[in-house]
This record gives sequence, C-alpha cells and structure tokens, in this order.
Amino acid sequence: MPINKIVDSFDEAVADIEDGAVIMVGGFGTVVSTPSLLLEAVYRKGVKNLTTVSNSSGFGADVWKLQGAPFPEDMDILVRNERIKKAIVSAPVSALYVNNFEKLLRAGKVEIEMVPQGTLAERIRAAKAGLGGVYVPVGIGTVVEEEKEKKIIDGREYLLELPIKADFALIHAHKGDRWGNLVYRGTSRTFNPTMSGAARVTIAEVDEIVELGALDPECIVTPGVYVDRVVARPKVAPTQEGEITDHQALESKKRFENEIQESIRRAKERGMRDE
Amino acid sequence: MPINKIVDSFDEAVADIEDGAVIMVGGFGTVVSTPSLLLEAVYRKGVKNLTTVSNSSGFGADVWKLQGAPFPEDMDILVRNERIKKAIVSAPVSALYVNNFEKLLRAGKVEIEMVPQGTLAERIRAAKAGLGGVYVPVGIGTVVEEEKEKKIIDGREYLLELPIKADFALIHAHKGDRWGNLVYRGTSRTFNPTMSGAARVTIAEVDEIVELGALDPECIVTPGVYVDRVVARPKVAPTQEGEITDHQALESKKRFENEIQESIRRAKERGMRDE
Amino acid sequence: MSDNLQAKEKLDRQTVALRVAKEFQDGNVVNLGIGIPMLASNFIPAGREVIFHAENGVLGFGEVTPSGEGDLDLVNAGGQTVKPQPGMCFFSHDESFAIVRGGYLDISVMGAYQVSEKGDLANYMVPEREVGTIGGAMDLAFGAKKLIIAMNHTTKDGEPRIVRKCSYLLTAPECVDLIVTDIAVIEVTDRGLVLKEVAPGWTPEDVQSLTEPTLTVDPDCHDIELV
Amino acid sequence: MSDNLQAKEKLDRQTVALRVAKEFQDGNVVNLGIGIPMLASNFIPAGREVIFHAENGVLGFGEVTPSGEGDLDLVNAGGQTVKPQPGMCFFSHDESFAIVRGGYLDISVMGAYQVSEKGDLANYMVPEREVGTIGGAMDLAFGAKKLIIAMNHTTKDGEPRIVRKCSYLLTAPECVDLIVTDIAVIEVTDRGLVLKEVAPGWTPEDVQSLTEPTLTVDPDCHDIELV
Repeated sequence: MPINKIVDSFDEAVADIEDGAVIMVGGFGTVVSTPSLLLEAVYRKGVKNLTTVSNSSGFGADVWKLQGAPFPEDMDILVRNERIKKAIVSAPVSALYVNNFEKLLRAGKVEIEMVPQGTLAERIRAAKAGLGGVYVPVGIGTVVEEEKEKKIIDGREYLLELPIKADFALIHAHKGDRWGNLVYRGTSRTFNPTMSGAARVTIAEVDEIVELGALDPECIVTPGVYVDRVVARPKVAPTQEGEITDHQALESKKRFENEIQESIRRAKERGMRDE
Repeated sequence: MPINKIVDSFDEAVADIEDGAVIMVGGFGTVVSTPSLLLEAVYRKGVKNLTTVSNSSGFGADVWKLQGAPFPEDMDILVRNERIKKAIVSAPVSALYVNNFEKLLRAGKVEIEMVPQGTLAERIRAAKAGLGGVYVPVGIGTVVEEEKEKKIIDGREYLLELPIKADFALIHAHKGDRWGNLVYRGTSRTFNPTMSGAARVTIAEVDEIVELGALDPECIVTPGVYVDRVVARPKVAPTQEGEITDHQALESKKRFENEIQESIRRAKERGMRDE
Repeated sequence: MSDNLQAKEKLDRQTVALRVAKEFQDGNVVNLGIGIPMLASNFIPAGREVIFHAENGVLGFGEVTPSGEGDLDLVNAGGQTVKPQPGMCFFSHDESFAIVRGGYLDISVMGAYQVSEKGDLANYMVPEREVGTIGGAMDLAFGAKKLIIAMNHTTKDGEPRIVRKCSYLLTAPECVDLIVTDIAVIEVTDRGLVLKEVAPGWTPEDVQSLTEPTLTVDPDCHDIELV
Repeated sequence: MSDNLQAKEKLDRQTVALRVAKEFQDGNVVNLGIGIPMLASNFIPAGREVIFHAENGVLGFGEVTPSGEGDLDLVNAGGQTVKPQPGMCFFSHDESFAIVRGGYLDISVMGAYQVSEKGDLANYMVPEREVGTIGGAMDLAFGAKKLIIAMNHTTKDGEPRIVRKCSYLLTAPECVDLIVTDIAVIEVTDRGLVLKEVAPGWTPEDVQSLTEPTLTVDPDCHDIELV
C-alpha cells in the first residue's frame, strides 16, 4: 500500500495534540517562516498549558499583514490567548516595544527558559540525532551557565546542554510529497529543517503538495523519514474574518500601532541600543 | 577584489601539507566518493607520519578500475606506501580478504583508533560546529567504551565522544564555484560534506568548476565559507601509466585478484559471516 | 552434528533472504547489511512500499541494477549500483547516522558471528583474526527499532552460533529481536529465545541440538513460511 | 556632560555605519545586527567582495531592496528584504550557528548597552526592564573572529556606556575587539582600551571625559576616516 502522509485539514493534522503537550514551532520571528495555519488550528482546538519551543514569541498577525504575508499568524496567537505554560525560547521580547509575551511574563502567567539561539538549534538537533547532550562554549561567563554542568575540554570551558525533544514539531516548508520529503524557500528555512524529526510527531504545513518524484533528490532538505504528516495551505489566502476566529486578533492591529509608536518614543528617551 | 578559492593544480592544492599532519579524507569505501587526485598529490609530495581520519582504509586503485571509475586511487595509496602513522577509521579491514592496512597493522607499522561510523561522523561534525564533545549512546557495552567517560542522562547511559579536528580536509564534490560552494552527486556525498569545515584548511576536488551563480542557492550542500581551496579534475581520465607514479599500484591488480580469490576460499572454510 | 542432521537440507541464501523480506511492512524504513541481508531487497511483494536506507547517505532507492548497467554515483552501502526511484533523497554522513541513531529506522538486517540468548550481537571481530571492522554495525544495532540477524545457524564445523554468552567481542548488547537462519526463525524475548519456525524437514529438537541455549518452542511453531 | 561637549556635533547613524564598513576586508564573512550595524551593508566600496551571513540561514545575499519591492522569502535577520546575489546559499538554523560557533565568521557587528574595559559585552538585558532577549547575540559574540560594537558613546543622560565593569548582565565576557561610537573608535587590547580615532571637532580629552575607564591614546590617534 502506498505510503501517504498527506492529511486533508489543519484541524485533522493537530487533532491529537493535548493539553500539556510539548510543541516545537518552526520559524524565526522577523521572517515569514512560521506554520501559521497549524498554529491557528492548535488555537482552535483549545489546548492549554503547552510547553513551546521556538525562536521567538511572535509579533502578532497584524505586523505580518502589514508586510503582505497572506498567512499572518505566528507564535503570538498562542501567547495572547494564554495557552503557554512554559516557553523555551531564544528571543522572547522586543527591544522596541512591550510584546504580549512580556506582558504575560510580568504578570507571572508564563514560565520562561531563555536559550542562546545557536544552543537552541543544537539542543534540538541533539534530540533528533539521538545524542544525550552536547558541550557548548556559548554562555560561559553569563547567566546561561547557571545550574549547568561545566567541563574543561582541551583547555577550554564548556556547558553541558541537554537535548530538547518535543511531542509535536509544527513546521513550515515550501513543497512536500506523500513520503514527507520537504524543500523550503529562501530564508524561510530557519528552524524548520532543524526541528523536523526532533519530536515524536512532525507535522509539516506546506505551500504546495507535489507528486512523489517531483522534488529533485539532490535538493531535498528534509528526508521524509523525519516527517509524519503533510498538510497544504489553501492556494488563496482566506479572508481575515472567515479564518481567524480569535476576535482579539481583529482588534490588535490598532493596539499594535499605538504600542509600537509609544514604545519607540520611550526607547528613544532611554537611549535604547540599536540591536 | 573577487574572492577566488580556485587553485590550478593538485600539487599546488596540497603544497602546505607537511609530515605529521592530521588529514581527513572524504568518501566511504565501497562507493566512488574519494578525493583521488588529492590523495595522489599527497603521495607525490612524499609526506609521512600522517594521522588520517577516514571511513575506510581503501581497496586500492585496481578495484576501482575494474568498476570503471576513471580516477581510481583511494586511501590505499597512503596505506600501501606506509605514509600513515595513525588511522582514525571506522572500517579499516575487510571481512573478505586481508587488505594492505591489515598487513601494516599486523606488522605493527600503524596505530589505529577504530570508531563506530556514526560516532565518527558526529565527532567530525562536532569539530566543525565548535562543540567540546557530544554524548553518544552507541558503543555502550562494547570495547568502544574503554577509557571513555560515561554519563547517565535521563536514565540512559552515554559515552563522551570528543571532536576530531584536522589540519586538512581533502574532499570530493561534483561541482564547485570560486566562493567554495559545493554540490555533490548522488550517493557520493558520504563524509565529504561532513568533513568540509572540520579542518583548518578544507580542499575540495571537484568534477567541474562552474561560474559563481550557476549553482542553485536552494541546492548548495556545502556553503563556501567551509571551503578554502577548489581544484578541478581533468575532463578526461589520465592514462594510467602517466598519472599513477606509484609502481606498486601498477602491479597490485594481479596481486589483488589472487588475494581476493584466496581469501574468499579461506573465508568460506571458516564459515565467515555475511557482513 | 549427527549424520541424520547433516543429511537434512538447509535453506539457501536466497530463501533466507526471502524469509527476512517477509518482515518488512508497508512504509517501513529498512537498512540492509552486505551479504544475505542485501538479497532481501529482491523479495519485496508487489505493491508494498518499503524505503531502503543506506549509510552512504540515501533513502528510497530502487532495485539493484543488472551488472554493468548502473551509475557509480548511485549505489547502496555494499557498492552495488541501484536504480533511482521517485521519493529518493541524498544526504551527508552525519545526517545518515542522525537518522540511524535517532531511531528513524524501523528495521536493520545484518549478519552475525554469534548471537546470545539475551540478544547480544557479535559481528565485527573474530578473535583468531585479531582485527575487525566496526563500520556502521554498532550504530545500526543500537538505533534500529527492530534488529534482524540473518546468518547460518552453525559454523562450518557445526558449532552453534546462537550461544549462551558470546565469546567474540560484542557489537552491541541486548539488541537482536529476530534471528533468521538457514534452519529456523527465532525470536529474542524477555523470557529467552522462542523458536517460531523451522525449515521444511527440520524438527524443533533438530534445531535445539544445534543451539546452545534452551529454546522455548512456540505453541504455533511451524514450517518457515515463504509466501 | 559639559555645555562645551553638548555643543559638539556627534556622528549620525549613517556615518557610524560607514566607519564600521571600513573594517570589512575583501572576502570577509560578516554578520550585521539589527540597527546601525545593518546600515553598514550600504557602504561596501565598489569591487570589494564581502559575504554577509544572517542567522536565519543565508550567506552571500545582496543589498537591501527598495521598500515594497522585495521577496518575503529573501530577508536578512532584521526582516528587511534583500536582493539575491550570485554565490548566495541557504541552510538550516543548526548549520547557520555551526558556522557562527565554529569560527567561520570573520566579523560580527552589533549594538550594545555597555562595554567594559576588558571587552565584556552587555547588550541583551536592561535591569530596569527585567526581561531581555538573548537571541543570537551570545553565539555571535563568542564565535566571530572579530567583534565590532557600534553604539552611541553615552546614554541619553550622558552616562558612559564604556565602563570599568558592566552593571548590566553580560552577553559574553572579553569578546569585543573594536568599539565604533558617535564620537570615537576604540580598540580593546591586552593593555586596555586604546583610542584610535575621534570624531571631527572632538579631542581625546573630550572622549575620555565621557568614558569611565582610562583610555590609552594611540600615538597615531586622528580624526575618524570616512574615505
């Protein structure tokens, strides 16, 4: 019987994600590389107390709409709806404005484990590759070393960093086939190939599903064995009201615009760094 | 000034490899994936006491000629000419016949560190990625664990495996450009992309040099930053006598054929396994 | 070995490979070692999709090509040229073994010198030769969800290869799930070795007489099924 | 800050970026942080080949596109769309940081809140805000062969940002090589901070008065060179 990892809907793709699950979410933050429709489906399903693993905490749909992204949701949909119990994250807050994650953090509504970006990538890869841990030199002499085992190897100091394995990895790719083979597009790779295979179940949201054999075997980035489900984005972007059922999202554009203006003003007053 | 990593000859490409150097050699063993002409150039240069890092110890040029490979040398050129002081290797000997490496080993003329194949790949990658070490579960309960630090992580036992960094990595790729970007062909990738960047100097022997921009940015396997020198194979295979200056190679075909028949006979007598 | 047993016919290599191939289920990701295991790729039932992995960095390749017809840049780990197949992809050695060590192989099939009653595997070094080749065997034995050993039941001299304790150096401890030999199919379980199938003409007692540890005979023990 | 200094003109952001760009040599692999550092990509002299790296997984991209013209799948780490360029390639996040941590970046340029006289860097968390974002800063500060900080010399209130000891949490200890500010260029050396260049109209004494640790004035100290 032919292998077929294609599922028909986003809701079906995330149907077995339960409260308290550990989910990895691909993408970067400042680039369109996030599994937007899978995140919406997770939100719709109503699961809570999630542990999330992601590079950033999201900007919110409005920022992406302004940029012209047809599928605008990002991690913020789980943040602003308070679905996250603990976030393992590299870039949780913004230097420019107070994002929704920072508000939850200040309110004591979310736990955080902040991880240097490269260490985050390496810990995720370690889980995929079946390693017990890796010694990383980054973070020595900073808060990152707290409570971590240190070791001097060949005269240099390293921190023991443990694998991060998830129940589900939600990723975004450009094209996929029924075996789960994936290719990406440009700078949208980011954490997506890294996370593929680092979870018990990897679910890929793709721009397009293609016939088996249509992807050049020399150019496949993620071998299908890492991927469990493939689900395609609709060809045409949904209307905003029809698809995004979260009414907060519909109001957040104005809020965001006010906020970013205000926070830029405050940042300038404080002589905030450029970074 | 344009970046130009292309060098004109194999001898020039290896000119700074000195006695006692640690060199990684890409390829697998049973597939044509070896930097044959770089190995010939290293042999011609006359360096000795090398520490080599490779998957296998080579079959010798004749086996590859029989298979129709136009550039037939492999690790055996350094083995049979006794240029190796120590070999870090996964598959040093053959189950079917006594190869040249085994003869040196029995004669006490070479040291060996035998490493499981996946651990070898991971230790090489660790060097490239700037890690101090990785905890690997493979080898627990075997001779591989001897003298290695063990650690129980999350209830499972692991061995601390240290990075392997070389002075030079000699690799084979299909196409390369003047920035050092590389693509491979089919199953000839093997250790070549893994080793690229795991040495102070990475030297790529390519089937063809192409214009910058000719390689699809989505399909480049080895980013040019890992590669220091690119040297092209001649379009036409050299005549055997002209190129291979090692007279032992010229005689080894007969020797090999006798040996393999003899050893297959012996192996059958002993009920040697199929593996 | 008694003269009685010596007269009995053992399965040939192709037939052992055929029996091994029966273990491959739809969608399984399978790595085949050199020798009998690789022959198993010829016996996949029509319509069954099995994805073959080879250590040199390929998933999803097709059949072995007729001699002399293949592309030297498309070979399995044994160096046999194979056919391209839709869905195939290539990758580096570190990725290849991330797949193995990370638990993405459903089945690995390899040969052995010895297997113990606990499923310990010895297949890389024979003491009389003093050297051996680990290659990918330790990774594969560790990483595959199911490890199948395909081998002759005894040495040429009739000594058991299924033993209480391996006398040869271990490739990996407690890793073997199923042993397919030229006279029997034996499962390694928590309660020891269970004899599941015997070659036509062989009895469980015959098999036990060539096996060092005590075998539990499965109540359903039957002739090796080849169809 | 004295009224005298307040009246002196500081370099604008573009000019600081221009001075930073002078550090990029032919063939350098360079990562630019968000803000002033990213502006530096506009000031590469014609004919000089510099390869830009961005954390999101790209090497060798071209200029920032005019607003509204770019492809959202071809952006730098700040989210600005950039032009494709021959030689460019894409890769995953783990590979991107293998390149950073493995020492393949010649230069990383980023902003800072504070730099200490030993080259300690603090740029991810301001105590009054209690939270911060590590992002890729720790990896980049650790991995780059040369770390250049581009920042204003003082806070808005005139407090020095170049300090004896950072009061803010560290991004990495002893990592900064060169500090380019709106009034000076300072090198971090084994014998402390060395003042190499000053903004036009500024004296070494002026710069020292806005800097906490003692500066060694380079014998060749001169006005910042912008051509």
